Amino acid sequence: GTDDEPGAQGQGGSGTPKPGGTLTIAQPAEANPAQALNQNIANQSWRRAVYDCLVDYDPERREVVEGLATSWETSADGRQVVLTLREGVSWHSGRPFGADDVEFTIDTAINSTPSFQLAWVFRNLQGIDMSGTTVTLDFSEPVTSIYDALSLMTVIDRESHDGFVDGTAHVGTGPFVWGSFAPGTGITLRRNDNYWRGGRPYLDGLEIRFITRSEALVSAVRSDQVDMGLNLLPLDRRTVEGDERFDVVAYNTYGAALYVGANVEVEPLNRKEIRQAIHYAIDRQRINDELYQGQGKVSAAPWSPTSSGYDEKWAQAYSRDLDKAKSLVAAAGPIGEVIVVEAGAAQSRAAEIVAFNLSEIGLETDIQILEPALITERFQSRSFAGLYLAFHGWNTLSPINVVYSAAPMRVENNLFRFASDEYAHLATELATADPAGAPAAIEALTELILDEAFCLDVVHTSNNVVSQQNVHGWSYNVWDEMLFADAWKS
Amino acid sequence: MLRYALRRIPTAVLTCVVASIGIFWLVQLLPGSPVAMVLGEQATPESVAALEAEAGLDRPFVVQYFDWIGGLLTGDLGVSYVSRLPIADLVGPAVGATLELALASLLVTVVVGLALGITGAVARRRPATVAYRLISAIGFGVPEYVVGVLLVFVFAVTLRTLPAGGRVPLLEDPGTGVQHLVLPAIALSVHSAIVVGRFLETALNQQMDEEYLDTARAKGASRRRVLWRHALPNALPSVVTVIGLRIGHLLGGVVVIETIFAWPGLGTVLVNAVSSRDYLLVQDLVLISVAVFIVVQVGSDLLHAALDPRVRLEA
Amino acid sequence: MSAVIETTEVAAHVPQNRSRIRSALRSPAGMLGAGVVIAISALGLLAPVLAAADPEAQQAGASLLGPSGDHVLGTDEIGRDIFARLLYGIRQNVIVVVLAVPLSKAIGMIIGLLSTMHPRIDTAVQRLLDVLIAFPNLILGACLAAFLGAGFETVVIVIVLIGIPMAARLTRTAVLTQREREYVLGARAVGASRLGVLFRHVLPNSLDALIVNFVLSAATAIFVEGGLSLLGFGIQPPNPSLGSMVDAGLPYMADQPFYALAPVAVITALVIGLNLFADALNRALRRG
Amino acid sequence: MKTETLLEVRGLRVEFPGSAGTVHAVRGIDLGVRAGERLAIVGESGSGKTVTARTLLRLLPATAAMTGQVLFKGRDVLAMGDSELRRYRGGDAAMVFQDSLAALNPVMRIGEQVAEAMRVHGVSKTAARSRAVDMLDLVGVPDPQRRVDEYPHQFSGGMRQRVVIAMALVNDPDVLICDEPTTALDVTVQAQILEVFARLNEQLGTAVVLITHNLGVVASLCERTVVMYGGRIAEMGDTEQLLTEPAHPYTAQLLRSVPRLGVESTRRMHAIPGQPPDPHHPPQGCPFAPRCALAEERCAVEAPDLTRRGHGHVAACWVTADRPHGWETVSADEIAVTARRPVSSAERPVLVVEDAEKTFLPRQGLLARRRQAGVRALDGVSLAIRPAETLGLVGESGCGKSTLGRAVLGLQDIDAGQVLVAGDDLRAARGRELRRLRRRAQIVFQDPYASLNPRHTVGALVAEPLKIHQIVPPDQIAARVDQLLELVGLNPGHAGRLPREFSGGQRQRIAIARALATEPDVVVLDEPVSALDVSLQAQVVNLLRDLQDRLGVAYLFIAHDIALVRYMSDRIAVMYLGQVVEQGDADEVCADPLHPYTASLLSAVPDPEPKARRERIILSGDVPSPANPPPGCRFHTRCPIGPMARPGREICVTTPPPLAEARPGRLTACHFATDVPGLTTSRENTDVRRG
Ligand SMILES: Nc1ncnc2c1ncn2[C@@H]1O[C@H](COP(=O)(O)OP(=O)(O)OP(=O)(O)O)[C@@H](O)[C@H]1O
Ligand SMILES: Nc1ncnc2c1ncn2[C@@H]1O[C@H](COP(=O)(O)OP(=O)(O)OP(=O)(O)O)[C@@H](O)[C@H]1O
Ligand SMILES: [Mg+2]
Ligand SMILES: [Mg+2]
Repeated sequence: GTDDEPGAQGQGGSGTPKPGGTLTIAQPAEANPAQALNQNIANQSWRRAVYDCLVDYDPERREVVEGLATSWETSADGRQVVLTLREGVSWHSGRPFGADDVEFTIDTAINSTPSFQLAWVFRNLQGIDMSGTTVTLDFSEPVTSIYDALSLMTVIDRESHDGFVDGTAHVGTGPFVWGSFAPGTGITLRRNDNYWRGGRPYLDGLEIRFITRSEALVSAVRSDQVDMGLNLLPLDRRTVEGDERFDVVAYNTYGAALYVGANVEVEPLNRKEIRQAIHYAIDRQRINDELYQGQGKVSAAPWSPTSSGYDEKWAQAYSRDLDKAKSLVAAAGPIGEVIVVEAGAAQSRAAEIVAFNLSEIGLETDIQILEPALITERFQSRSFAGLYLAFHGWNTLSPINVVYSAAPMRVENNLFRFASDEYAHLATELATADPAGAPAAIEALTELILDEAFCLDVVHTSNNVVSQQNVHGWSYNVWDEMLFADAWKS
Repeated sequence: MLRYALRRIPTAVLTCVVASIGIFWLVQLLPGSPVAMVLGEQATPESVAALEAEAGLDRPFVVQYFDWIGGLLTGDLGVSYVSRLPIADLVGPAVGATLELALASLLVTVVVGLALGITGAVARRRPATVAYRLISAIGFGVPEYVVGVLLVFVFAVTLRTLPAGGRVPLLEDPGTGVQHLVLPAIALSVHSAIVVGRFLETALNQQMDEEYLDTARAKGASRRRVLWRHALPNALPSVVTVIGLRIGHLLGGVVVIETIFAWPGLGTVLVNAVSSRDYLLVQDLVLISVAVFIVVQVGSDLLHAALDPRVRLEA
Repeated sequence: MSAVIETTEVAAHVPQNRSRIRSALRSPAGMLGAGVVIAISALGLLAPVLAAADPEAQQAGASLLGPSGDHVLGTDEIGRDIFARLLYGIRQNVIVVVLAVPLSKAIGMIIGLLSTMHPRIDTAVQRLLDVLIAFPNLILGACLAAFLGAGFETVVIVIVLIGIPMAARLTRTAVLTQREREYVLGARAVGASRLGVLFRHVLPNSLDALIVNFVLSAATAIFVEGGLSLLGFGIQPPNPSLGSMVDAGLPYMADQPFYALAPVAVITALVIGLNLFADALNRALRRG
Repeated sequence: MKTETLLEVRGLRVEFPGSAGTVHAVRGIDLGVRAGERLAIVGESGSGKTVTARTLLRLLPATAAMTGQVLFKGRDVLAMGDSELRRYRGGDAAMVFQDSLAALNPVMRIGEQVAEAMRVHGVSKTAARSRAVDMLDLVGVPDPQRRVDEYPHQFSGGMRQRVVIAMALVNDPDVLICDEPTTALDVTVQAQILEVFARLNEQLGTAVVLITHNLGVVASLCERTVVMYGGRIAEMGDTEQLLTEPAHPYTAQLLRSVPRLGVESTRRMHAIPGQPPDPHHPPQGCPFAPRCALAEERCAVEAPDLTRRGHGHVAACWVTADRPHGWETVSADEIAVTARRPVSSAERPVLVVEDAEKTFLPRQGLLARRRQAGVRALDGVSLAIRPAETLGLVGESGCGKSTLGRAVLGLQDIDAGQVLVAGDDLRAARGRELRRLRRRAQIVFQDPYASLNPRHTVGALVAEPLKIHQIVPPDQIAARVDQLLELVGLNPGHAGRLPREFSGGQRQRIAIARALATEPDVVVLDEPVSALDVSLQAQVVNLLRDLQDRLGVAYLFIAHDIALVRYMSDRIAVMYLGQVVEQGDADEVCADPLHPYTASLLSAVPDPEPKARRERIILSGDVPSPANPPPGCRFHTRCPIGPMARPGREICVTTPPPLAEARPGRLTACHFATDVPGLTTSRENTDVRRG
């Protein structure tokens, strides 16, 4: 591999890679092979082991790098994107990879239910031209940020599409071949001997186990049953951090954002002052310190350091100011209602801190821990009873993707029923802005989001991975998905 | 004996049927659709309806019920609403894991329980009695999950002598398999073993006051013979019933212990199914556990009858 | 009159111990058991008085502190006083027990009584109870959590349901055996009505077994609450309960062992106490 | 002459320490058992018989503290090591327990249990089994080859007791200790078992120590008798001498209180006042002193030792030692009060039962295909009781006596027939009417421990019927309760106490007071004294008769003991398998039975008159199962004059005999009633005085 390939600066120290061996990985979530179209935490460990994307995005250098496409080009008017495909790539089934596979993938992204997360990018797609290894996408309007979508969208095999949809067959072009999936137990993947990157992968296979209880997961690592443990809780991370037998990696993507949304149609959250007061009252630093062991970054704005929207000053917005919060409450006029704070079980402690913070400025709260089913229902009907705490993973995206796709805060039909002409207008501005105008557009948009305070972030946390010291060369991408092509065990 | 079995089994089948109707009816009572969860955030009334139709949920209650039961009887557990995998595939691998754990704990329960019970009944005013009382009083009060957590803390985290969780199938690698099995099996059976022990002790002590033991002694039978040939065979039938009930309890306990020890068994599948509201899967799993419980009860009743001629012959 | 009566016998006046509970309390084990249970329950009920700290109050920067003068058992991960939460947790469990167990026993008793009305009803009721018994406790809990959602109500319903079959069976057996007892026949012979016999004679004498079962059910209730909490189907935050504290405290075993161990100790003590008391009661009742 | 002393007990004391104080069960006894002899130990409940017997095999619970010696052929049983003790037990000395059901291991085959007795003494399996079969045959278990493979619950009580005896004798022990081996059995079966003892004692020469409280059994079986009282030996000697010339006041009084067929039924029964001593606090003097009419000052101070009263006859009494003759009259005077015998009138009956039928159906399973046969507890029973009359009801266990008693009160539904209380149909009555009728008939049950609600005070128990029937205004209830308690001889001051604070006899009085509270016309007495010792039994029986005199109440008196029934009753009805087989004047029926069953019952009663050894009619076999009664005459399977004994009497097998008047006032259900008197002529020594 060359230097510009992702994962070149892999984790776990350096040395001369040694082929062979199976890497055993424990993850707390049960994988969900039927939901492989989109990135999600359950499939983080294996999706990119089986599938490749057209391009990748290097978070360090903030630039697009090669994937199945070796070059990419956007026309001057922004309405045409030309991709040159890598040659000599074949599917795990042995069929050669070609331009029609790209067409099929994009079709699927647009049309499937549930749809591809960033499908909006293709809303103006007019046609796909294929000639040899070149694919040309024609749009009716200029596109920006298509590379977010291209680096997230795995290229899928049309022949095995039915299996892809129900999760029974996964045929990709990636370094590992789908082996077996045992619900409740794990996944096994074996080496793709015909991987297009010669000599890769080093490993003979991956074995992924689901260990849902975090204590059990940590002790599986500590008792050497597994080589790696994924998605450690911050606390569990601390218990292995001090142990020199292990390497601990905290992703620098800070790809999981805890947010607080407020249904703007509910009293008293329909008053902007109250929403602002709430965010001034929330002790973000404390939440970070106590719940995430200080490993996250506090931020009210929804941009993580890897996002093009990131700016330090926004991260500092709404730093805790009880006086200001109180005066805002006072200015908002009398409040009769108790504010309902809703959250899923995993966010219950955060909800408790938020509720406590609100009590400090004289707001009464009622915590409701929502069942998954109820959350789904709330999502569907966009009917949160008041505040809602949850995680989103949109913060590493380009801002434009957030305002068009992220359910909590997209311009249309967001979860918290916030809508304004100005918001829509600023979003369009950003969508059509040229690279030079983009920063200003982002700034305006961010200011509005912060001011309206209908959905702001609290902490951006990073994914923690622990591994035995003999694990080297693995890496992760901007979407927090793991890359094992260069991984090896010593 | 056969007549006894013939009388006992229809009742058991009836119980299973009533339980299945109950479970099925509960799901029907639910507000909303069981498939809504699957579609998640992007559900629309149309997509829900489509998926319901696909899953056959739009048919009349009775048809659905018989379809479900008919499927179960032919070994077709249906397809999970959530993962869209055949439930048999989800449940299949877990059955072995749970069976392994359950049998191991049953073994511990029976062996330790009988040993404790006999010690308790035989030991008098010796350190053994004191130790026995202490173990039984404390062990009786400690829930299995507490035992589980403490075992992990001591053996896996602090001493690092045994793995904290996960499973290596016993048949694949007996050595490692046993290491993985020890802690969960112990955690799961401590309480049951003590219950069985206490019960046996009481039953034995009751027998000890019975006159037929005096008869045996009057014949010149040794103390050992009195215990093993007379008291124990009489105490055992009722203990068999208790062990049967403990197996039922064990089915419940398995759920927590599997969660704590990351044991990929039915309990784990059940907990996941509940969290993801995979109703059909929950329905199947609960009915399976109920059926297993009932089969165990019938088994223990039959064994009881086999051990006790009064029941066997009077039926 | 007295001429025809030869007897002058006067029985030794046995001390009156009408209350079997009192006589159970006389045994050391019973006393210890009841003492532990009462002391712990009192701690819970007096939580508002005893807890120096507000169980909900969070102290910034005081996450996972060890025991100290300020915090007897230290603090939890968001700076709340564990001791205060423990007391309120006990209170929560006491509430669960006090709500669920009597309800469960009352329903069980009514069902048991119904069963004794007619053999047909009996058969039907027994089969239904068989079904209920066939659900292992935690599986019943999980099943109901799937259908009703996790939380306080579910915990209470599960405990109520779990307790019904035993209470019903005990009531049924007791009533059936008591009904055949000669003193009941005697009461009928002197003309007492069906209900009169039931309430004046049968029920009071049937209660014995039920009392023991009541105490044991309280232990089971605590047991089950913990199990459901560990599976995530228990009482939901922010309310502390013993089980949810164990669940929450488990990850912090290394840093703040009291977080999980204190509720574990209380659960254990309560269950042992209840069992000891039940044992003593049982013995006292058998002595009669 | 058998003189070799096999077992010798020296200075034996047994105590049971307990939380409520130490029980002094046996307080220093000396006795010897000679080879081959039949020795009886008698005494009332709690006198220490069982404890003594068990000590002979060292079979007491570990808590027992034993002092003294039990020498078997010179070896001290109490000091034996484990293996020696095991060889002794079952090998040299064996034991038969009272309750044969409890004494057999319910889950072990009969044959194995008998064989085990030999196996533990080293006999091989096959040898043990074949000897077990022989032994079962010897004790009279029919078809032993087949029955060795059955379980105890498949045997009847009498057969089980034979098994226990076989098991005890299988190693040919020198001494057999039997603790009330016949108490739980019907008289007819008791007679069979006693016969077995006598036969085996003669055939095998085994010494038998027989513990009993039945003096009749003693008289019919044993050569020597030990009388125990309060943990001590009161008197010991040759049975005949002891029973005819008792040297201890207790023995004398005991003998008098036993109901006998020959006793004048117009006299009050003799009752020993008071109750046995409290084993927690045994008196320091003579234990019988508090109840003894002869007691002097020194009796309460110092316990008398056994002193010689004749050849091999000893007794422990200060008074009779000083006054060997003439002391009996003192007590005899005391009991000379005669009671008026109520005269039966031709009045309208207060209670009529006509053709009562009751079948108990077994509980039907959910899917039972065919109906199983029910137990025919009552099969066309008719009888009538006139005011102030006592009708006695006797019959073997399970023949339907209690069922009838309960049916009379409406406590037991019957399937067919009529019950008329004071002329009104009880079965048709509902509501108020039923309550009114209920008031007219009351019941006293057998078990004084089970028949009173343990949670209610005596006052509340007696007041309950008063309240229900509003017999007296509420403000007078307390006064009426006091009156009733006084009526039955209880201290009204004890109304606030609970039943458990009273002795069995006292409780039975409470039950009687309660039954009388409604001022009934008829009281059903369902074995009211069976659970009581003879001495207390007499007290209650006297009370019942006094109350009848005073109140004019009629009784339906149910009992096993035909002698007692005769004493209590004006008329007797004899039941067999749900049917009345004979009915008539009490004395006439006993003197001159007209049904072979009655005759057998009467002849089976062991009489404590040593000279009354008479030819017995020993019925073979057990009562057939009431679920499957024999066809024709139900008694034909056991009848001494039926087809089993006299071939050709096929009518008994095919046709049920009707209950018909054989003589004026005498009903019998027998095809050959005329043959019956011939059966009983051999009872030459039984002197039945007619009233
Ligand atoms: N195991 C024991 N523990 C305490 N007390 C006992 C025990 N066995 C017997 N006793 C007491 O010893 C005394 C004598 O009892 P024992 O059984 O010998 O009387 P018994 O003459 O056989 O009476 P019965 O005719 O009722 O059988 C009684 O007061 C009894 O309560
Ligand atoms: N409630 C019942 N259910 C079934 N069978 C019964 C019931 N009560 C009595 N029997 C049966 O009916 C028959 C007659 O019983 P009952 O009690 O009237 O006899 P008994 O003459 O009073 O006997 P005992 O002398 O033993 O008291 C017996 O075979 C008995 O087993
Ligand atoms: Mg006795
Ligand atoms: Mg009877």
